[in-house]
Amino acid sequence: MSRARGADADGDASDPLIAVDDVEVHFEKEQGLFGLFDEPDVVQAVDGVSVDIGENDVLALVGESGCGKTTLGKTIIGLQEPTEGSISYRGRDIWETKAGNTDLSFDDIRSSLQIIHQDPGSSLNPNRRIVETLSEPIRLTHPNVSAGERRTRIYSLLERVGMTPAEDFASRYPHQLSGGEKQRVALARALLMNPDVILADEAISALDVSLRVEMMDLMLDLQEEFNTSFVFISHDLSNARYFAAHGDGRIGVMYLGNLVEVGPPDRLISDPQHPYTEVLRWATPNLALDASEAADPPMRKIDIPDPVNPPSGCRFHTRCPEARAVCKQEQPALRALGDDHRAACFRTDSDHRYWESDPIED
Amino acid sequence: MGHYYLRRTARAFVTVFLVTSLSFGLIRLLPGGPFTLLRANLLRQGVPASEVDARIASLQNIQPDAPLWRQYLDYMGAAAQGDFGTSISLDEPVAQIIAEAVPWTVFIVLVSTVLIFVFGILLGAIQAYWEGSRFDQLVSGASITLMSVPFYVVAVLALFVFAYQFGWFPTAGTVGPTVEPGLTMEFVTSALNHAALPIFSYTITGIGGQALAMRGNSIQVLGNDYVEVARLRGLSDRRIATRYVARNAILPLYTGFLLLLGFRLGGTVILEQIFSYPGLGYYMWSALESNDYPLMMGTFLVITVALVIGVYIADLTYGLIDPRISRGETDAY
Amino acid sequence: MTTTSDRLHRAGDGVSDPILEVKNASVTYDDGDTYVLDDVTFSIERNEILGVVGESGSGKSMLASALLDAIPAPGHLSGEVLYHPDPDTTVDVLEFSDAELNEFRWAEVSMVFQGAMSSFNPTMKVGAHFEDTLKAHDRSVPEGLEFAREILSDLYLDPDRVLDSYPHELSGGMQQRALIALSLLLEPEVLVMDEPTAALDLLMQRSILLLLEDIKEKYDVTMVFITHDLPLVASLADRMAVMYAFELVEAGPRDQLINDSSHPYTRALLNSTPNIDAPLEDMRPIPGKSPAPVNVPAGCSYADRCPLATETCRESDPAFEPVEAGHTVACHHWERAAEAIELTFGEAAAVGGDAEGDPQ
Amino acid sequence: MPTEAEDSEPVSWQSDSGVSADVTRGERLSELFEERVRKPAIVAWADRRTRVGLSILAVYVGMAIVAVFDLYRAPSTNQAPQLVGPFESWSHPLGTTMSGVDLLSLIIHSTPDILLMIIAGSVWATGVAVVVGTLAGYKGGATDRVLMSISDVVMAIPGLPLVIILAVTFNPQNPIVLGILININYWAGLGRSLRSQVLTIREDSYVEASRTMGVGTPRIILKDIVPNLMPYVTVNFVFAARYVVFASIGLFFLGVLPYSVQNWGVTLNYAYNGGALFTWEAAHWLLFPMIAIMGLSLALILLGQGMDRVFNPRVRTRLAESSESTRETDDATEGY
Amino acid sequence: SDNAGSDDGASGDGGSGDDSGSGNGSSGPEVREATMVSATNNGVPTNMHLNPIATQNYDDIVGAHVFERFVAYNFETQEFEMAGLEDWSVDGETFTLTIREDLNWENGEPVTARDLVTQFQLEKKTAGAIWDFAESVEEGEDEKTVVFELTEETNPRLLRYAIGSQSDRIYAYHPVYEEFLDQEASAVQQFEWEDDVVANGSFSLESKSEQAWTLTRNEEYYNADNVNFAELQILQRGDNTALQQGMRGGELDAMSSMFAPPNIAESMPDHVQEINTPAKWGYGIVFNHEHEHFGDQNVRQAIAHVLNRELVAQNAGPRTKAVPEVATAIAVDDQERWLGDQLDQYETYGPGTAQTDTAAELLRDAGYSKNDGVWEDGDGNSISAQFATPSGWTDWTTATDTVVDQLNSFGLDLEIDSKPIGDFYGDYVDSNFGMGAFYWLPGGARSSFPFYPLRWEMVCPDIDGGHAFPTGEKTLPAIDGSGEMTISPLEEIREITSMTSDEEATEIIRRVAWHHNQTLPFIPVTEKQEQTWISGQKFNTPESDAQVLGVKWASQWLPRVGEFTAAGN
Ligand SMILES: Nc1ncnc2c1ncn2[C@@H]1O[C@H](COP(=O)(O)OP(=O)(O)OP(=O)(O)O)[C@@H](O)[C@H]1O
Ligand SMILES: Nc1ncnc2c1ncn2[C@@H]1O[C@H](COP(=O)(O)OP(=O)(O)OP(=O)(O)O)[C@@H](O)[C@H]1O
Ligand SMILES: [Mg+2]
Ligand SMILES: [Mg+2]
Repeated sequence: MSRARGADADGDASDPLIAVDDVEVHFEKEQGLFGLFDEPDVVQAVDGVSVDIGENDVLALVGESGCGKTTLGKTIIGLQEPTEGSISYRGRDIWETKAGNTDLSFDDIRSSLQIIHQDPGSSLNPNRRIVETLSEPIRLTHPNVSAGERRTRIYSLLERVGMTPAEDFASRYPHQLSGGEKQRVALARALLMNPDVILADEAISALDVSLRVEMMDLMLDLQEEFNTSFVFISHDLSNARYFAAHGDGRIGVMYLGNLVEVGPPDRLISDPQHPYTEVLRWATPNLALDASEAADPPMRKIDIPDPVNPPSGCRFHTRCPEARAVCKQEQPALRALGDDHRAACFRTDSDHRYWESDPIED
Repeated sequence: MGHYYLRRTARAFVTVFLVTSLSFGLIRLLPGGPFTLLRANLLRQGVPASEVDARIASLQNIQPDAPLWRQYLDYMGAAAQGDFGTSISLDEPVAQIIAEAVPWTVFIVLVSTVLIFVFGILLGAIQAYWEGSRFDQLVSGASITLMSVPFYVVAVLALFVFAYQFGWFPTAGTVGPTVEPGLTMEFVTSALNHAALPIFSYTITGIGGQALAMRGNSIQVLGNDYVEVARLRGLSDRRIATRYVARNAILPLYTGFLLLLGFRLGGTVILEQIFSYPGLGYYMWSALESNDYPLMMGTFLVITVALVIGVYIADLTYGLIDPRISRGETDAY
Repeated sequence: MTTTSDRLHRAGDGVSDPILEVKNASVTYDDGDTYVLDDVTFSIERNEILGVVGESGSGKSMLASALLDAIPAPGHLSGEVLYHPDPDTTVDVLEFSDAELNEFRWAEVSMVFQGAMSSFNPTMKVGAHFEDTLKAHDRSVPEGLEFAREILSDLYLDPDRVLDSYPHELSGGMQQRALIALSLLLEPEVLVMDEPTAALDLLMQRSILLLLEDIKEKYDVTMVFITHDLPLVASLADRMAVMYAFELVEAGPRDQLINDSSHPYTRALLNSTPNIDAPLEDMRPIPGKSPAPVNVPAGCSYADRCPLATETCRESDPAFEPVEAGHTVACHHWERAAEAIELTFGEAAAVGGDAEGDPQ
Repeated sequence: MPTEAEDSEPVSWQSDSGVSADVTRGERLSELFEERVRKPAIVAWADRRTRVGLSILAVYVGMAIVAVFDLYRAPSTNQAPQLVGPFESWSHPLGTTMSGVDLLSLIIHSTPDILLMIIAGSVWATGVAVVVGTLAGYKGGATDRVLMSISDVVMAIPGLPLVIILAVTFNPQNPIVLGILININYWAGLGRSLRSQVLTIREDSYVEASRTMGVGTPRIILKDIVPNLMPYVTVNFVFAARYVVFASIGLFFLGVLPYSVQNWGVTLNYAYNGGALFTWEAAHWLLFPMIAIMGLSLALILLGQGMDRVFNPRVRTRLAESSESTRETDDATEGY
Repeated sequence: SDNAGSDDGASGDGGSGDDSGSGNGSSGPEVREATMVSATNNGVPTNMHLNPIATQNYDDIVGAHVFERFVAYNFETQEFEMAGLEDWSVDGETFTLTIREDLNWENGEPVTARDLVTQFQLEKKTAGAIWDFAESVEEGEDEKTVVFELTEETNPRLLRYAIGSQSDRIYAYHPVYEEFLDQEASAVQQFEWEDDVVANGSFSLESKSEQAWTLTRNEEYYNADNVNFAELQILQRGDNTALQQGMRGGELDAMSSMFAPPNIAESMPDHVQEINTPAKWGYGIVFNHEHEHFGDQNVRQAIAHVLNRELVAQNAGPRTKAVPEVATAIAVDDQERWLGDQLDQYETYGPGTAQTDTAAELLRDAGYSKNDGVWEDGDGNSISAQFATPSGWTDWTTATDTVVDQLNSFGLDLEIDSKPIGDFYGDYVDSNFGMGAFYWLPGGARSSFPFYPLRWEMVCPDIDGGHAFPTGEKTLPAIDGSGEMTISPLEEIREITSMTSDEEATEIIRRVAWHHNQTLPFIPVTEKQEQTWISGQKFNTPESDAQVLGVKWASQWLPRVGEFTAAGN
């Protein structure tokens, strides 16, 4: 499996499939009752994130609710315009292209980047039969295909995602499908666009535990078959691990808009470098009973701070058990730790003045 | 995006401004211009045609020959000061006529709307509580039937039966002829007595719709977890019914309340005519009959402003009533 | 079917001092045509944490509601729910009058619902919910609120802020904890929690789980924790029960149930659960679908999906059989289950130094 | 592991099952009929309210047809003796008015114009509302602000008085114009609530998915948004129609609206002034137009209550395919 | 309880039994505590006033009780009866009025020549009718005589009708009106006399509210002895139906003018008496004489032939609508008197038949032909128009329906256009119409003198001549059918003003009437009988054939002549 990253890139393929460069997404909030003359509240949903995605790559994003996973994911596939920084698709800036400033047509990019949503209930139009929903991408990508041909393709793909008899399923309405089946249809719809990247935003979280593995396996199979990359969002580290490991990709850990650690799943889980990754690891239930025997949480506070006024310095310092005075002032950058593993914590740098700093007392 | 309340206030003003401009425009569109009837009246009284124009000018202080923009500015300026000109047919300041008429209309509209609300909600809530019961079916049937009766039909019939046949209620007017205005028992009873039938006509035809809406809302709320939880917490049925179900079922109706208010304000044109009840609608109608355009536009404007104010107040208060609606979120009305 | 309970002897389920006992509880809809809880019998030990797992729609919420005799209309609950306020007293919850039931609920057994977001009246401040509850049970409001503050603080919440907020002003995790505080307000003996953390992200779930453990110690309460997330309860529960298709299929001490489960379904479930330490290759889904309430097949309801299923399974309903002390299972072939379905996370468990190890 | 991508089409389009997916034109048409006509009809008919409502409405449509094709004599003065009572004579079943007009013919020949008027009025109101609501809701930004400001203003103008002034100003005689006039500002409130619904639907994942696929805005609005508004729109279509009935007849009754042809409101006015209210021998003159009005409005209300189900695919499939064995997933079992 | 009648719908029940104690202020009959209740639909009383010379909002029904009239015309006897005047005489170029000796204002001051001179001088500014003939007015030799200098010797009929036709009132209390003498006309026309109204009629103004006028018996009135009840209340009612219901239900004791179709009239209780007097006014059809089709005399005649006017009358109220025998501008009762033996020479146009054949022939002669059931002119334009009718006048709408039905079934293409009164007048004034409903007689006592209606139909001041009737010289067939005659109708009719004898005038009237009969400026359809109502429930009323009922309006006239008195217990 080729990963269009770094050294093994050749000639014209030197550009990664998607390059996220120092991206920042800030949302302005509606003003409050007496806030007329104040600065508007700004939600810093994503802040200073850089990451590349190659061909046939997998990036699994994990993190707490509200930490900006969805926002980053949507930014990656060009659904959300970054307030700062740039996103390029094969070397062309997506938003410049959209504005018509590059040689590429935006339609090509558009169809190359697709999404599967978390909520199977709302991801399909309740008023359209499955076959109608699935006709749409074919109509868009292959306008000349006849109706009969369209159906053939749809049926075969439905069978491919495990929905047999295809004809029966195709003629149903979404409410006649189970959650897992809806998710399969959503996947089929994305695949019909023949995309380069699919954003799977918590695509399995709403499914029953016993169905999750099945769905992930299906996505992974199709990743190989269709040659697509996945940005896989999950708040569950074990799912992320499963998906990233099988897809030979990376896990990215997000905290309050920052990417705090990226790396191959096994490394990241067996040897987490960021204290927050450890927290996530702690929080992930484990059937190995001793490991799961409730230990004290490796953090000082339960609640996540408000993304409107994120803490200064390292954003995790308010909860970090290892935090020291310097963490309040300085924001650590992602540091390469070899082998694609990067983390944003002073503790990875044995020379940092962190080690001289005083621990924080609450 | 600015302050919600300020924005809302600005919107109310802009609305009034635009409607005023619209009314100015409409006057100019009136067939034959605004002076036709007056001219005809004077002629019928034998005033020589040569004198009629001068007479109109002296009667009404209107300069029909000024350029349009000038007329517009004058009109808007005067309207801003509450001066809607002089009624042609009644030869009195429109503002004065309206000032006397407004309280009555507001009284009828408010009281009937509140009654509709209260009774509709009660009925609907009981129906929802006993969903599917004989009572529920009966009231639903009655509601639908009542909804299909126009209020003016009820008004005509009520006037005939209760006022003329039985003589229980007066047949016209706002208070008895000999009653002095003031906060006396006599005045209040007389006013209520006179308003009873108009209010009745509005109320009886409005309750049905409200009850159905309330019923639907309540059934929906009853299905919510928090009601079940409240029951598990051992709260009394009464507490649950009022604080947990009714309140949450009523809130969405609040916006409907505004629409009701609007429809009802407009409907007074018909209602007050039937009951010879000299409120805004009555004067609007009589102005219409006599092409009295200052009075017509004056009443039109005031009805509009009354509605704008009602909606405005409701918008501002909705946030207080429903904690979920923080500023800016209201799509009230 | 009724025979099952007879064969289940008190000693078999390892409960010596039950606080609640459920006997032959069934819940039916459509005038008895649709079973959504099918003849369930089990007991809850005083002061334990019982974890109940099962996939979505398996009847977990029905079971929870049954404990409070609060099956949503038009459902009908039959059987017995026995409550033992102390080891020598027994009352049947289903025989309660309305007034008794009102007093029993929340004061003796309280419940945390699936989805805290919808358990609070959106137009009432959180504090008012506490006051309402206190008044409804004729408790002193100031004292009650004082107690509420204490619980809230124990749950890492700022009591003043929470009590003075409308539900929508709190984050999901905060609402959930406030709801737990509300459920503890009257110092109940038993706390039934139906997926109390399902809508939260893992970090919060885990944090709350930890808090619950402390709470249980501090307030001396018996807990029934219902979830579809097996690993989650595993870390908390003393004993666990597994539900499948409206029936209880296996119950036992937590360690036994995880490491030595005897029902094929439990084993498959364990294997299908993504687990952070398990080898990736061996995670596999359970094929097939669980039956809908209308057509529960005769015989073992898991037979259609079970690799061990035989004719017997399809024809007769398996009875509960004791595996070990306190560990019972409803399967005709439980003895073969262990070898037929290998537990895949075992390696890691072994690495973790589990003394009992894998039976194979 | 990577599959060699022989061409840009990595999907094998060959159906494994060999199911023939060919569809002929005829099949598509019959499918369309099935979807758009037969099933909605079945659903509509399954509801008692709709059934009754439709039946009553059918009577009115029947009357309109009779009038349009002149199957029953046209009303004219002195076509019969004056004030014949109802059910007294077979040639004038509902009796006659004081000028000897056959009441039945009056009522029948008033129907086409009234139906035209209410259709025009409600098509106008809902049509404008849908366009405004979806545009504002979907486009957002300046479009939204402009459209919503306009509808705020329009909504603040009380309907009847405005209608009266416009009617006096423009003196419309055409029933279509009149219908539109009466609902001249009805669209505003409806448009606003449609907008907020569109705002919610717009956030639904399937709309985002369509956008991600690059489906054009018009198509998204047409296929993804409008169909989901339909239940609400139909209900309001019917309410708008009812409003036209109430308002127009009230205004005709009062004599505010200019008229050139017969109308129940005008008949009501004549009857009222002709003393039908308090003389028994003329009571039928007042009664039958009233019944006509209330019947029509009852039909509309019943339809409004029953119609939203027609557009609900859940109900539609349940009722229309109750024989077919489809696996129905209940809400409760869908995830958690 | 209060004795305000309108409040509880039954008047005077509180005090009607109290027949002693009151009236102690002056001698005379015992005055009962009774209240006579009547009503108007002129407008809300608080908006109305009692200055009869004002342009607007004078409530004439109330004024009629408060101010004494000069004279009263009795339609039964066709004579004037003296009221506020004792005598009126014409002598060459002077016209002398003598005020009743005992006519006083309510404060006891006598009504003097000075008051009347003030009144007439103010009316000069507003072009009062008498000033068509008079040059100046002065006080006569004593304080009770008023003398007009005329511009020329004038037909005495015209003079009498000028002040007696519309029941004109004596109202100008000098101290109040004096100030307007040297002001513009508009000053007095805008004056709203609401406070301290000084009455000289049978009742004084007590108060008014939004709902009603309250009048009390004027003790200073010379005929006060005839009035034995203390109060008169005039309620305000919105529409005709309300009035009918009030009369029917016993709320009202009298209504001076109230239209009620036969079924309603019949449904009135027995004690309610309907009094009919000719209105000299009624439903007609007016044409725009500049219209391409209706300007054509043949078309108008054809229309007149087609109409079955008796059917119209029958639909609109058979008992109160009379159909003129001959279609010309002379009221029904007066035609025989003025046209005499020539009456049957005039064209009747078939009042009770639809003479479609004649009509068709007329149209063909004028170049029209019938195509697809519709008459078209040579250019293929059908005879089509909107038929204007005022939306509020209910008997008129019925008439219009009938007329339009008849004409359409003959083959015209008319559409009813019902409009609020204001627009209705407006369109006529602006000549913005083809044909429509309009009254064909000006109304009032004077209409019985054909000079008035004949002239009125040609100039039609009410619509500012908007019907554009050409009044120049015309050639017509002679009346007796032998040859032709030329006539300038307007000029000829004007000559009547200076003719002192009816004989001379009759000649002209017949010629002009013939002109109208042929050219049809209007088509007279029906003439209305006024309906006045009195109730004997609480009052003593005259026999239904009493001559006194011939004075309009009985409800106002009867109390002052003692024919409407509160009954005993
Ligand atoms: N359109 C928006 N306008 C304003 N704020 C937004 C918007 N979208 C997201 N946010 C805010 O940005 C932050 C990050 O949101 P995001 O949806 O990316 O989080 P997430 O990691 O996907 O969370 P979850 O796990 O709950 O889906 C949140 O605080 C959210 O409230
Ligand atoms: N009112 C009802 N009428 C009929 N069946 C019902 C009703 N409520 C629930 N059920 C059915 O009862 C069964 C058990 O429901 P229950 O809510 O106990 O499941 P659960 O295990 O809690 O699932 P989840 O994990 O989704 O909460 C389901 O199949 C559901 O469809
Ligand atoms: Mg998200
Ligand atoms: Mg549940």
